[in-house]
Amino acid sequence: MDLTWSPEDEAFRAEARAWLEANVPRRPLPSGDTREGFAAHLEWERTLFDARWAVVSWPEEYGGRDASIWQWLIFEEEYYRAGAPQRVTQNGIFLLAPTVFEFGTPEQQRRILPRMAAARDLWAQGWSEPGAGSDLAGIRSRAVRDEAAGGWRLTGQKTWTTRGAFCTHLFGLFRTDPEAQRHRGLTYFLVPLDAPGVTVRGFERLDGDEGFAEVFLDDVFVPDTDVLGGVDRGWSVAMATTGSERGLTLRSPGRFLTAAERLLDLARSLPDGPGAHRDRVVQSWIDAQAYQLFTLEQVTALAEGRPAGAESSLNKLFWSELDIRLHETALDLLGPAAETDGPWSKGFLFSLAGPIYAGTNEIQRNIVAERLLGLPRR
Amino acid sequence: MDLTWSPEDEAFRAEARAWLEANVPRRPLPSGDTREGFAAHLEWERTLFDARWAVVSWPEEYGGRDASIWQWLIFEEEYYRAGAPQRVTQNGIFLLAPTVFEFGTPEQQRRILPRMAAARDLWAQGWSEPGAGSDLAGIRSRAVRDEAAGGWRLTGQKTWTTRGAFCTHLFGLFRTDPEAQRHRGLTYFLVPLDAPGVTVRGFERLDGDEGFAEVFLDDVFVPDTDVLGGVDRGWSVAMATTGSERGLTLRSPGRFLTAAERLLDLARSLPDGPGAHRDRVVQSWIDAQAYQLFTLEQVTALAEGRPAGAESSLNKLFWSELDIRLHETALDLLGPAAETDGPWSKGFLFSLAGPIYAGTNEIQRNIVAERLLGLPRR
Amino acid sequence: MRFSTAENDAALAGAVADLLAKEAGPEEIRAGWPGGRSERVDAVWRKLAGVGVAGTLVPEADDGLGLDENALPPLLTELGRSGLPVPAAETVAVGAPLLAAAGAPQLAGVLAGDLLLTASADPGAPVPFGTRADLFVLRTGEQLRLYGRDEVDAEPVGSADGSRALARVTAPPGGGLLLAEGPDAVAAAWRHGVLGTAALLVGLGERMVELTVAYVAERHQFGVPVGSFQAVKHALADAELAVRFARPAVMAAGWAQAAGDPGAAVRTSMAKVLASDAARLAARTAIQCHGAIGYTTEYDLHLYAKRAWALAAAWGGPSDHRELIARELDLTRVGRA
Amino acid sequence: MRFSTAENDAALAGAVADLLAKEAGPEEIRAGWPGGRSERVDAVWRKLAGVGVAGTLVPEADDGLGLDENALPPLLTELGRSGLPVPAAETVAVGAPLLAAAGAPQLAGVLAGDLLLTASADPGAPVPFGTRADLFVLRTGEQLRLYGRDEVDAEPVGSADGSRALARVTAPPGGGLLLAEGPDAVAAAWRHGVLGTAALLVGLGERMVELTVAYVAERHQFGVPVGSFQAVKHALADAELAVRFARPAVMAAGWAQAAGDPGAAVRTSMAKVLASDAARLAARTAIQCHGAIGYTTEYDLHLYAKRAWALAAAWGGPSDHRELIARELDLTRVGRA
Repeated sequence: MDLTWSPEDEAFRAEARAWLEANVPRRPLPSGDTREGFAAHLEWERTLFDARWAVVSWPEEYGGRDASIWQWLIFEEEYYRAGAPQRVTQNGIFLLAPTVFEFGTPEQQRRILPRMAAARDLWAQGWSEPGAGSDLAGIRSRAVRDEAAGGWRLTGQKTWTTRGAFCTHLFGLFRTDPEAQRHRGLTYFLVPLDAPGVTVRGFERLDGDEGFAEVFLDDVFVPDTDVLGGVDRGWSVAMATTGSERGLTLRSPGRFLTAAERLLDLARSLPDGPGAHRDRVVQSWIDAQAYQLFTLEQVTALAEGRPAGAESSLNKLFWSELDIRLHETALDLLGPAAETDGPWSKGFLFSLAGPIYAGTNEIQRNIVAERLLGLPRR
Repeated sequence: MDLTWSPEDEAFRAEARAWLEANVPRRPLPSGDTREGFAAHLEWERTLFDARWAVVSWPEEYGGRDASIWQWLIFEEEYYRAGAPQRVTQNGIFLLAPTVFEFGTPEQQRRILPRMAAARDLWAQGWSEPGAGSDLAGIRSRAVRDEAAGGWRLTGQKTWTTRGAFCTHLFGLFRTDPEAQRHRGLTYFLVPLDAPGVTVRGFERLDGDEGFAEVFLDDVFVPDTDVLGGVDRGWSVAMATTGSERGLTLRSPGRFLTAAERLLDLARSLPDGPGAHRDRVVQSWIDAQAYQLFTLEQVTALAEGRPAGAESSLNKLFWSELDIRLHETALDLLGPAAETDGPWSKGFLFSLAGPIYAGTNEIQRNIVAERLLGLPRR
Repeated sequence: MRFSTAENDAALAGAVADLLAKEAGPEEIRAGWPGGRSERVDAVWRKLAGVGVAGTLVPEADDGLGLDENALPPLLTELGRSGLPVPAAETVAVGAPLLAAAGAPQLAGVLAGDLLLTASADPGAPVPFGTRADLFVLRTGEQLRLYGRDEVDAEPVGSADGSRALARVTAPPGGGLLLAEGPDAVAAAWRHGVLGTAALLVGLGERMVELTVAYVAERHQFGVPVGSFQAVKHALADAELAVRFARPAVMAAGWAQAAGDPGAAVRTSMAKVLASDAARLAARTAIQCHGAIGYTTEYDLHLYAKRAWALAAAWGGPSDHRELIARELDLTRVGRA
Repeated sequence: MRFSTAENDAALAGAVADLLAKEAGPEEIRAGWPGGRSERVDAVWRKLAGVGVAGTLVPEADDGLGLDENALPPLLTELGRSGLPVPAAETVAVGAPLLAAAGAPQLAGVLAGDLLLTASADPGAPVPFGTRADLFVLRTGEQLRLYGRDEVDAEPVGSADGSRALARVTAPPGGGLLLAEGPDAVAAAWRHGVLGTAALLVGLGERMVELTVAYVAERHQFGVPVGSFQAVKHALADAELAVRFARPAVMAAGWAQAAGDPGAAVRTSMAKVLASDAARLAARTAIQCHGAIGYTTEYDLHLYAKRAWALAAAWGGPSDHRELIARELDLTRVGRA
């Protein structure tokens, strides 16, 4: 056990902190899930990229710093601590990129990753369909072979596409073998949203932002070079990505450590203090710390070559429920003032999505029970 | 809406209160789930019976007072308020008797009910078997026809028989048609525990009392006159009884109102008051009140001829979880002192059985979801 | 002893339920949001006034229905379940009876549904329907006073539930019309507001459970209805349990107020605690069981959930009311850390 | 940064786990109950002493293993999961290092497992293993003193966990041997006790989840394994989640104590909160998922559950430790009702 940082890591932290202090916009940007806010966020993404903070853990050739996973954690801590803007590029960087690194051809990696890091291509995820939410195997959007043109013709509908109305590209699964059952016969495609036949319609989330879109595809041509990881192999390719969506890369401890500090500030700022909610305030802080410690143990295991596997379901369950409890506590501290629009109210609404997306918490509990505990599947 | 009691009901309450104040033993009896405590409780049962308080809602000819269901509720409130002893006859009076009233022949009623009320016959329930807990349909104990002797020969094993080691009789289900599937082919039998072939072995519950027994039956003869409700009709006959086990008759509000008052007394008695647990103390009190109000609404419906049905599952869920929360709160108030043996510690252990017996709370939630809300069975 | 709604009260609630089922569709319940056509809400409110809703607690001599507080739980539960964005508790439970008692001339317009009346007992807090109301019952010190729109300054304030039309309202302290005075009158009006809000929350809770049951019975995943999964069943059973136990507590609070029972304050607080917690649990469960669609504004669920969150915190949140009960139960006697 | 048990510490815990797997069967863990053959427990304790357990924190110069507090979490987690009724936290974490530091002559007997040593930092509270211990570390004011059995009066007190052998112990204030003095020394001993107990609770939680997983995979109802019901799966997943998140918090508390980190007190309290709540949840879940058999004393589960309830409340319950953290976080500054 050694919970101190090396001098190199401390130096990295100091550099990140100094840069963020100098560069994070003084006033919060408008929400990145609105049209004008998205533009402001794009500008910030390019500032990050120019200073090589956009993708710290990536190789230098793609715009990264070859930072270790520890340094990635440190950067995230500092990023949230500085109150820096939401990452509107995150679905590309955190969900698609790991898959491109693992399954992409060298040509795909060179073509996709630098533009993604620079926020020139903006990637939206196309997992869900009206009939296929948590059950990805129910996907019905299909891709038909166009041998002559050397590619595929995609038709169908994707929904709950985060920031889909503002993005330039979509990644998602399509059924290439109509005869195959459920998980089989799916292929992972990369689709430019300006391709002929694509229609994108934005719609509102619970918190009032136009954060979702439906994407309609009508006979959209995609060349073979935009198949990721092989035809009919989409399920296993996608699973690698959902693993990283659930796990570390989606919700770093820094986010909750910062939220817990804000909760403490709120409680201290009230004339009567936290009152009857004091235990809940303390517990939220404890849980944020516990999440960090659990993550440090996990990262140690990863760094030493022991893969996390189904344990990422534990992360997802813990952070998503912590996030809701923490915001509920804040709203109770605020009392009737909670109703008036504000960051806590907005954050609460956002937190409610946590147990739903990236595999509902019901599914995560199934995974914990079946894969970690070994209970029978039925 | 009228939440006041009629003069007759108030007079009934005054009579009950006065009698209980004069007659309830000054010191608590030893636990009725131990051998010596059971004897002391039997004496109390006979005192109750002699004063016609043993079965207030039964007809006078069986030792009751023909009291209304409202008066039964009042009596229960006063009974708990007075700190009167646990009713060791309750499995007979509250579980078997309603079935005898509904399905018994006049001969059975005359033979069984007065002796039950007088605590001369002591009835144990024989539902569970080692392989059949919440799933009564899994019962394997069997009854084979003995035409010559005019009865049945019972063989098998019953378990979790409350106070079985101290009782004189058992009621339970046995499989009379070995070909029939699951719920079919079961018959409801009444079995004297001193019959040849019966062996009873007591064993300890979590709280250390010998409150359970296993009952082994080896070719035990039971005459036709001890079949309740008809051969192969045991399932529907038993369901009537489990309904009353779950519902009102098992846990009257008086029990929780008294427990909540004791919790308030405990909280007030502490040098620093309830401290961080104050909200939980208040909530326990609120929930006990809520349970009473829910019950009053239900009893109004019953009194006006609208049957409760699956709603009794709501009662069971609410009181069993309230009971645990209330005791947990008390133990937290006591802090390390909770560990030393005492009524709260014992009550906590007892409360943990609430969500298990009389149909687990998992099953009750299924019933609420499927029968009250109409969700699909799967 | 009879724990059951009287025929009169049930008949009013039934008539209102029928009217709302016909008149308050998704378009009406969305029309109260900023930019929406709020005149559609006003039209429904006027029809409800036609049934006598606004005058429920107003004496018959003043053209009201002359009912007592027993009528509020069933009536406001129906208004809550409809989701219609109107100042139901503020008008029916709080404002109209005060105007009647004070002989305020504006009463007729309120009873007809022509004048929109709101109320707030929490000085300084944003006033619901403050941007839309014609009349304001506001508390200053131990007085309740009535102001017209022209007499106050109403600055709009955002709310998660946009149809609450919140405003920060400032009124001249001595101005307006004195409606009632003294701690007892203020406390009685407060209890009316709490009771009405608790009943609205029960209705919201019921509606969210119903919407969710219908959705999960229909929606299929993994080849079966989502509602056939035990996790979904149990979550909904728990929400149903909470709502079903809140309901009689709200009825009992109505009775205690009508009967002048000495326990009325505690019963009312208890009703608000149970109804607030039940509606919050129902909202959380409904959103989770719906999955992604529950997280969008195109689907109706969010209208009920946001209302529930707002009302759970209004007229005293659950912990405020537990605090009040703790005082009554003599649990705050001793100091503690 | 490396969040992983060092080889030395892991080796000790592994050796102890192997020994307990062989030596601490159901008979041994029941032998500590009143009327049981407690000499069977003593025999296992002596074997553990042979591996060096009692001297984990005792310097090598004093015949101990010379390890630091990083060794406590893995070691005491194993002792906790075994269910063996021994004063593990009291001897290994609290008592033995104090005896070593004070040069107490009884140390050798403790390290050999011949003298049973217990400790209590809570004057007046019942002392665990008070009816069985040969040596008592007791706090009076800001002093920690060592008493022999002859020097104290130990009156047995009942406990839900009969093998805790509780006694109310009175000792002559000035008597015995002074082991340590001053608020820092008392606080350090307290933190050792809290840490050790938290680790025991993690082990108990793990064991209860394992027992339950095995049972529900085996037990059939309604024609399928009970463990295939989603309600059972999800309840166990939640218990597992709580236990898994408590574990690293306990490890971090051990590290903070060993490193002399200024956050050691908060980290230790945090570990106790998480471990206590996790063990309680595991106990509740285990009993519920077992059904009736979990509610009997013939089956082993109750041994672990009762220990968990006792230890969750010992060395400060969760709300005591949240209170301590609240002070550190400056949340108790202002007065409140």
